[in-house]
Amino acid sequence: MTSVEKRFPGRLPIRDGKVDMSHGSGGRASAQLIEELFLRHLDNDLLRRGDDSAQFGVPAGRMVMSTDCHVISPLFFPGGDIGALAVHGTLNDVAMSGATPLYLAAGFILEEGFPLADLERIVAGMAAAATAAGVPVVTGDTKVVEKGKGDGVFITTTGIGMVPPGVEIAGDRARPGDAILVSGTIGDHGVAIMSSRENLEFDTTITSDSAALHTLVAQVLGAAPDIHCLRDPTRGGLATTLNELARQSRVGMRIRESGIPVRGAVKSACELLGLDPLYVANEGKLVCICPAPQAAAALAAMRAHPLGGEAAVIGEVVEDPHHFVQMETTFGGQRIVDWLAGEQLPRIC
Amino acid sequence: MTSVEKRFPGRLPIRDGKVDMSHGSGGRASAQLIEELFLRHLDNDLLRRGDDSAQFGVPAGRMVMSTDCHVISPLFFPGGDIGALAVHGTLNDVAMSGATPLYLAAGFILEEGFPLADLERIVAGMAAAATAAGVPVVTGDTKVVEKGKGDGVFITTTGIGMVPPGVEIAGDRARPGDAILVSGTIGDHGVAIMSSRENLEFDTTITSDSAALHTLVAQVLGAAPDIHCLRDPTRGGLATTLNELARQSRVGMRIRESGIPVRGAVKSACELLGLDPLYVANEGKLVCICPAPQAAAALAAMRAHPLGGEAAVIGEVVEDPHHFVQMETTFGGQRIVDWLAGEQLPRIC
Amino acid sequence: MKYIEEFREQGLARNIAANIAAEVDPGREYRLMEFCGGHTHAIFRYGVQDLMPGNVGFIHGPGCPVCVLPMARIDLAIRLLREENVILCIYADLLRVPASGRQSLMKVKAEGADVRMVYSTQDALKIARENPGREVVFFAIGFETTTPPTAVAIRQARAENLGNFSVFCNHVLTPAAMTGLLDAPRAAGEEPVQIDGFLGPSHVSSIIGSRPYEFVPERYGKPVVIAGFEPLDVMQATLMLIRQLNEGRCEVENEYTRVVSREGNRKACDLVEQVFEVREQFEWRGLGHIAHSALRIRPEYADLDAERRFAALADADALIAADNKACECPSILRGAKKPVDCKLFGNGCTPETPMGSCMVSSEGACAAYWSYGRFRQDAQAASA
Amino acid sequence: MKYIEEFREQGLARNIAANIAAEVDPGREYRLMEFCGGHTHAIFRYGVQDLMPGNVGFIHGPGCPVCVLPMARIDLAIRLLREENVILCIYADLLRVPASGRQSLMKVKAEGADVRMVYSTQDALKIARENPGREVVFFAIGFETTTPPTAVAIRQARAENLGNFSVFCNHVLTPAAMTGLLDAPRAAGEEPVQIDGFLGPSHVSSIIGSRPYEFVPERYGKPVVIAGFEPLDVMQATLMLIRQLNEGRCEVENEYTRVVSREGNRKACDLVEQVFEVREQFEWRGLGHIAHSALRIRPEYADLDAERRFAALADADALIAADNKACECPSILRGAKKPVDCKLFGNGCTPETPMGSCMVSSEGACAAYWSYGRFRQDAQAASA
Amino acid sequence: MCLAIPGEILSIDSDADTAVVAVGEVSKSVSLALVGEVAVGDYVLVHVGYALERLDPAEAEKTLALFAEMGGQAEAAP
Amino acid sequence: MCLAIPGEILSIDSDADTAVVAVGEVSKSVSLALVGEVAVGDYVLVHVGYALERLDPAEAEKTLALFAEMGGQAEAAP
Ligand code: SF4
Ligand code: SF4
Ligand SMILES: [Mg+2]
Ligand SMILES: [Mg+2]
Ligand SMILES: [Mg+2]
Ligand SMILES: [Mg+2]
Ligand SMILES: [Mg+2]
Ligand SMILES: [Mg+2]
Ligand SMILES: [Mg+2]
Ligand SMILES: [Mg+2]
Ligand SMILES: [Mg+2]
Ligand SMILES: [Mg+2]
Repeated sequence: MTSVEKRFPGRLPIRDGKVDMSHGSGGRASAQLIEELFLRHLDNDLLRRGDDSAQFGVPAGRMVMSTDCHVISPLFFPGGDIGALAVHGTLNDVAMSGATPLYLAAGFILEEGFPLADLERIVAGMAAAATAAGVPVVTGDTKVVEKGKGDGVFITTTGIGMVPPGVEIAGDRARPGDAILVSGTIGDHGVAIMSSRENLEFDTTITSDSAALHTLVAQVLGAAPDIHCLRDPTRGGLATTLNELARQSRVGMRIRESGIPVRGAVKSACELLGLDPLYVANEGKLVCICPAPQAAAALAAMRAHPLGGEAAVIGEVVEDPHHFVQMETTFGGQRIVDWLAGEQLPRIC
Repeated sequence: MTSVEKRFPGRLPIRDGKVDMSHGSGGRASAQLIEELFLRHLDNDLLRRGDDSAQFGVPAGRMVMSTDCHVISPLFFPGGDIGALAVHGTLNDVAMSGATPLYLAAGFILEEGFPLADLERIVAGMAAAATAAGVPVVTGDTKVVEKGKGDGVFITTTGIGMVPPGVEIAGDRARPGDAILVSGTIGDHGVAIMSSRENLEFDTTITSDSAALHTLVAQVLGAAPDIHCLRDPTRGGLATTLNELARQSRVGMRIRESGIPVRGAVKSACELLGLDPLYVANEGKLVCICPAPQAAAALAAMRAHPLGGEAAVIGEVVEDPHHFVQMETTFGGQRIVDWLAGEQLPRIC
Repeated sequence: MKYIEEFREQGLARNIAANIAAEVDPGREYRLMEFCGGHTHAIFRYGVQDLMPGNVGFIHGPGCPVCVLPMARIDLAIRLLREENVILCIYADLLRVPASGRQSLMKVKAEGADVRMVYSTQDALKIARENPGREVVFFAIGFETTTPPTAVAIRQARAENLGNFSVFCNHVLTPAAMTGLLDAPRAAGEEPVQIDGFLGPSHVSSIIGSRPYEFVPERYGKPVVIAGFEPLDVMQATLMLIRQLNEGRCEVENEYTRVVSREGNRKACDLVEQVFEVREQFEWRGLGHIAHSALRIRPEYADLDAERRFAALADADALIAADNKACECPSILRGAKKPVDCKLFGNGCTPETPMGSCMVSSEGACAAYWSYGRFRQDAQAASA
Repeated sequence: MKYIEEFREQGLARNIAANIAAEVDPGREYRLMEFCGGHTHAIFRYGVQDLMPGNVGFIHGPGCPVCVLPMARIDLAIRLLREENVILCIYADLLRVPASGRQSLMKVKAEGADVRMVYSTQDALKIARENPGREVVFFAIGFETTTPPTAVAIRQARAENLGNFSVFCNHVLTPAAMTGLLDAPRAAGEEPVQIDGFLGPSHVSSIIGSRPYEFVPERYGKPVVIAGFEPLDVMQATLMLIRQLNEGRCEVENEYTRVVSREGNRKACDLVEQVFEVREQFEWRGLGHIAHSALRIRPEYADLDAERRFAALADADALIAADNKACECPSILRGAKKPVDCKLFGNGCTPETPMGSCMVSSEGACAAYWSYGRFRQDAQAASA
Repeated sequence: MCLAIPGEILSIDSDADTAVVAVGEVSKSVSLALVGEVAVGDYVLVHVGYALERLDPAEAEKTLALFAEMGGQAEAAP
Repeated sequence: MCLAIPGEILSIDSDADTAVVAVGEVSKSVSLALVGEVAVGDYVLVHVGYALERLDPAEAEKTLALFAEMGGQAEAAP
């Protein structure tokens, strides 16, 4: 039966329009926003159905599920935007279990007054990241909060994936003697974000490392199937991730500062602001802990991947009832690499 | 090996403390918040592992996934809170495909300054709802935004579930001749929320209908396996849901106002505020569309369930190139029940 | 709900409909204007038209304060927000009313203007008390029904010495609008609208009584029946008008006797009288400038009058804003056209994207027609 | 990075360490106070202590402006936020400093106070320009290094006529602190702290030069070597102190000649002189009230002085806040105790939950000890 | 225009000049500033948080009786 | 205290009295209000957005040379 329904009275004013409360009301304005902005970019068979959930077939096996809220400022930064980041952040958490990511869900909380043009850039960024990763956004939700009760856009993504048989990766599996690897330079994302913050503005060529790591993980698992831990050192940086893993596995760690890859520009920016690259966020790097005999194979596999060219072995797991992460400094001394206290903020002293 | 590590220097000050930026930093303050507040209430084997994802076995079959952002005000209302609502809202979207929900993920966006005591009430509410529904929260994330960039708490939940073989439910399956049922009284949630909003305050015995509907769905599917559509009439109310389904299925609908169950107090509150119960939100009701011959069985199954005692057949699907939802009024006239324009707000005229 | 549900009872509706059907003269048309949006709403919401004989037609009048508010007044409120950084308290009905340049209070709010929705003038006072460092302006709209609560708030602010509160007054007077309406076609050089009689204001009359309409039969020769807003009230008043017309009577009758007296509410009228005075003239959307058709705040309360207080409103009277040319609201408000006669109806103009004020208020003729009546139009088109 | 990485080079460190090892007199102790938190940080961050012979020990001095700021000054800032509703601009270092009643600027910010973190005084001026309707106060802290940028901002505000900007001045003077430190034990009736010599301020001296420390060898008979903040600077200066002590010399030497002269930066000092004057006395955490140890804004700039501008700060000088009694910060800042001597260290007091200011700044002795040195304590405990 | 609704006075607070009014199964506090003497049990018309005017029950009965007058009864039968 | 870092002047804006200073691979605009004459290529110590003082390259060389003096060389060999 042909439809004579006129769906929407006019086109969504993406060029100069703003998000208003009606876009979150669940009524026709919501439907139009979804159809003319979200669906246009993220389009796929499952999302297009327009049901309140997505439906797909899964094989029997071990599934992983992960969720992350993205609340960054600024929303656009050198090397990415919150849309792409929301895809990478969650895909990586799924991948850190060794899983192949399958599908993503995305929830948007929009602040009244947010420019539709910016929203479109963000959704386009998300779509490009999802397409590049081969993992579609199959279901979503959009809410609008009053001006002053949000901050432009918050995006919560949830991902699911399947773990290949035989893979057993968890934060509590680090064992004394294991090797500790990172997949590349640390601190790039955090420095890129800070370089574009108002008041801090400095010039640098650093761009965020925001990237989806699941193909890197697959390649490493192919070469070194008995990996014990994988984790992406996001908020709180490498230092926090190592402390988390040490605590979960009830071990200590010893790393060598000289072995940790840090870009010159990241070092420079950290000197300027009084920060420590060990605590600066990454969005396209992983920490890998594996039995020492597999370290070389894992390292080679990482280096063979476009996202792992600067991978390095940075230390080893040790027994330690304090679960300390200790570091041999480039200077030859020893220090503790503790949890981050509070936020990393530019200091005067 | 015994651990001598002292995890946290003191206990989280839940009674009189407030959320601050360090709780979102990913450092030890974040870890303490998760351990002493979130984990204490939501505890289960998968969540306790503390990895960035949860891992579990799934059978082969059809899976559904759904996500919802919850941004309500007030956070506590007669009959519930945002924590319980975030569980019900997403479980219901999963259940509306006919699926048995399996697991939930929860992302919290907290505003700096939010009382930890309130957060605990909310997490307890979420835990109670998840336990009652038999669906655990297995993974999560917490971020903190600066004061004035959030609104207390936003919660995004994502749920997955498995669809039993043979069940085919989707928004585009309504066919002319199908019967339209609702599982109970409409408008309870929205009126309960409004009754506790500052400036509107009125007294009523109405409490939110917030509830998980998956057992009701299972019971109805047992009695009437060929259900075409299920949807929970949340934001925008029954009117919006019927319009959505009419549009998706490219049909029209005819309903009878006299057949729609509405509590007296909801009618009263709507008269007082100039609202229409058809557009007021529900959080524990569903619309069911099924072939007319199965309507009686579906209705009986609903009425036999504690959440469906006031279920009713309210109309039927018709051919209509305009996809109009038309209603025969209690007065004997005909009217269109259109999409909601903007928000439902108390009016003076 | 007592005094509500009895007045919506289907059996009684059929009875009144039968009475009307029995009494109408099949040889003539009955063109009745329901003055108020409340009537319009009841007619569409309950499908009253369906119960009427074919020769009884309703013409939707200008009795909706949102619909008749000229665009310039919204423009002024936006100016107040932008230039004076005030907290503007509004009834939610105003939020989506179109202003010049595709603006609305909703849009400027989305851009950061501090617009607060209130349910009552008491809420506006509360906001003023809670924000001593900010100027709080109440955007007062409404007919005689809604004016007394504004008067109470102004007197209360004075008594409390609430120095940061003021009122942007847009209260208008219904009897003057009836004059404007009956004179307008002549003034505009149009064909006079054929109106055989009026369903008179319901809640307005609870305040001012029925006496102020007596000039309508006297001067213009049109009968008036004050009618409640429940569907049975509308039907019974329709019957009463038909009877007047059939019997050749022409007077003000009162169907809504349970609330409306000839004298009205003296206490409320006195309060209004103390605080407000009649403006020389005021613009009504669709009806143009009508003499003595609106209220302003008396000089004794000048400090509470936003028009005197803020530079942004200094030339308030002079500001003219041009409505969308294709919008037929003016003719519709005069009863000269129907919503479907407007090219924009459903074609750019819908309740989500209103281009004229008649599409905003759920009591506006266009919105009522859109939300409740469209299928009739299509049915007609289909059968044509 | 030129002039940075060369001064952290491991080979050179081993060389200096060898020189020290070769030159120390094994028959004596060398108790050297590094005055600045910058030195403390370098010692812990790079593990300099590991490269020292057992009889060379560092005593951590009070040279961290966050650590020596008395709690009352944070209490005053909180009062300013709560009572005067100002925008308070701070360097992020201040955010977590404990105030009375378990408060901190971070906590009052979480409760809604408008605290903005700035990187530079220029950012504070910008905030004042962008918020003409609000009072914007810059919470100025720091030693002589950080004072000139505040002076620039005050002069700029005056030149721009920025009427809503003011400064809450907490700038302090390092030479006075050295006096206080050397006099304090006597004043407190304690055993005098055994200090054999000082690593003198680095960046402070870039402004004031090395001359202001000459009273230390002259009056107190302790050698001073001005030392840069890179680890090799600290080591070389340590060697220079050891040599003075071995040779019986007692003078001010300068290791940091690439930046520090005897005279300092005249232009910066003149600017400071124009805007500030010396206070009669000022409280230092740990050192008590020290005469002529801090700056206040000159009367010529009274309008830009938050202490004169806001009633909430009227009794600023009189306010005394009692530190947590168990906190050993005072003794640690005087070099009389080590962080591990404090019962609260790691036992309620950590960088996440600081109970004293020495745990807040990453240059504070307790924080440095916690973040970089704890394993040593445990190693010692294990071997004991 | 002028959404107003009849409600029954449940209680009166003379000091505040307000009353709690029941509209069906909900109740709300409204201002009495615009009406003269009212008593518990009276019905008043409520608009934007104010009682506008008393409702006269006897007149309401009369009006309902008018609706029921069966002038056109022949055609009204179902 | 007093986090300050040497950077090289890349360019000078005399009107604004600011300079763009490179610290390793990043650069930032800083105020020159506190220093006298400076030239492109000079190194200055940067603190809270201000150039505090010039750095003397010759003195830096001398200091590095001091570090390298091999008084205790016997024990320093690995
Ligand atoms: S449909 Fe819209 S544009 Fe046309 S008359 Fe009505 S309000 Fe005006
Ligand atoms: S450990 Fe904490 S309480 Fe103890 S001296 Fe240090 S800062 Fe004070
Ligand atoms: Mg995650
Ligand atoms: Mg993540
Ligand atoms: Mg992760
Ligand atoms: Mg949803
Ligand atoms: Mg904001
Ligand atoms: Mg959903
Ligand atoms: Mg939902
Ligand atoms: Mg749903
Ligand atoms: Mg996470
Ligand atoms: Mg808020």
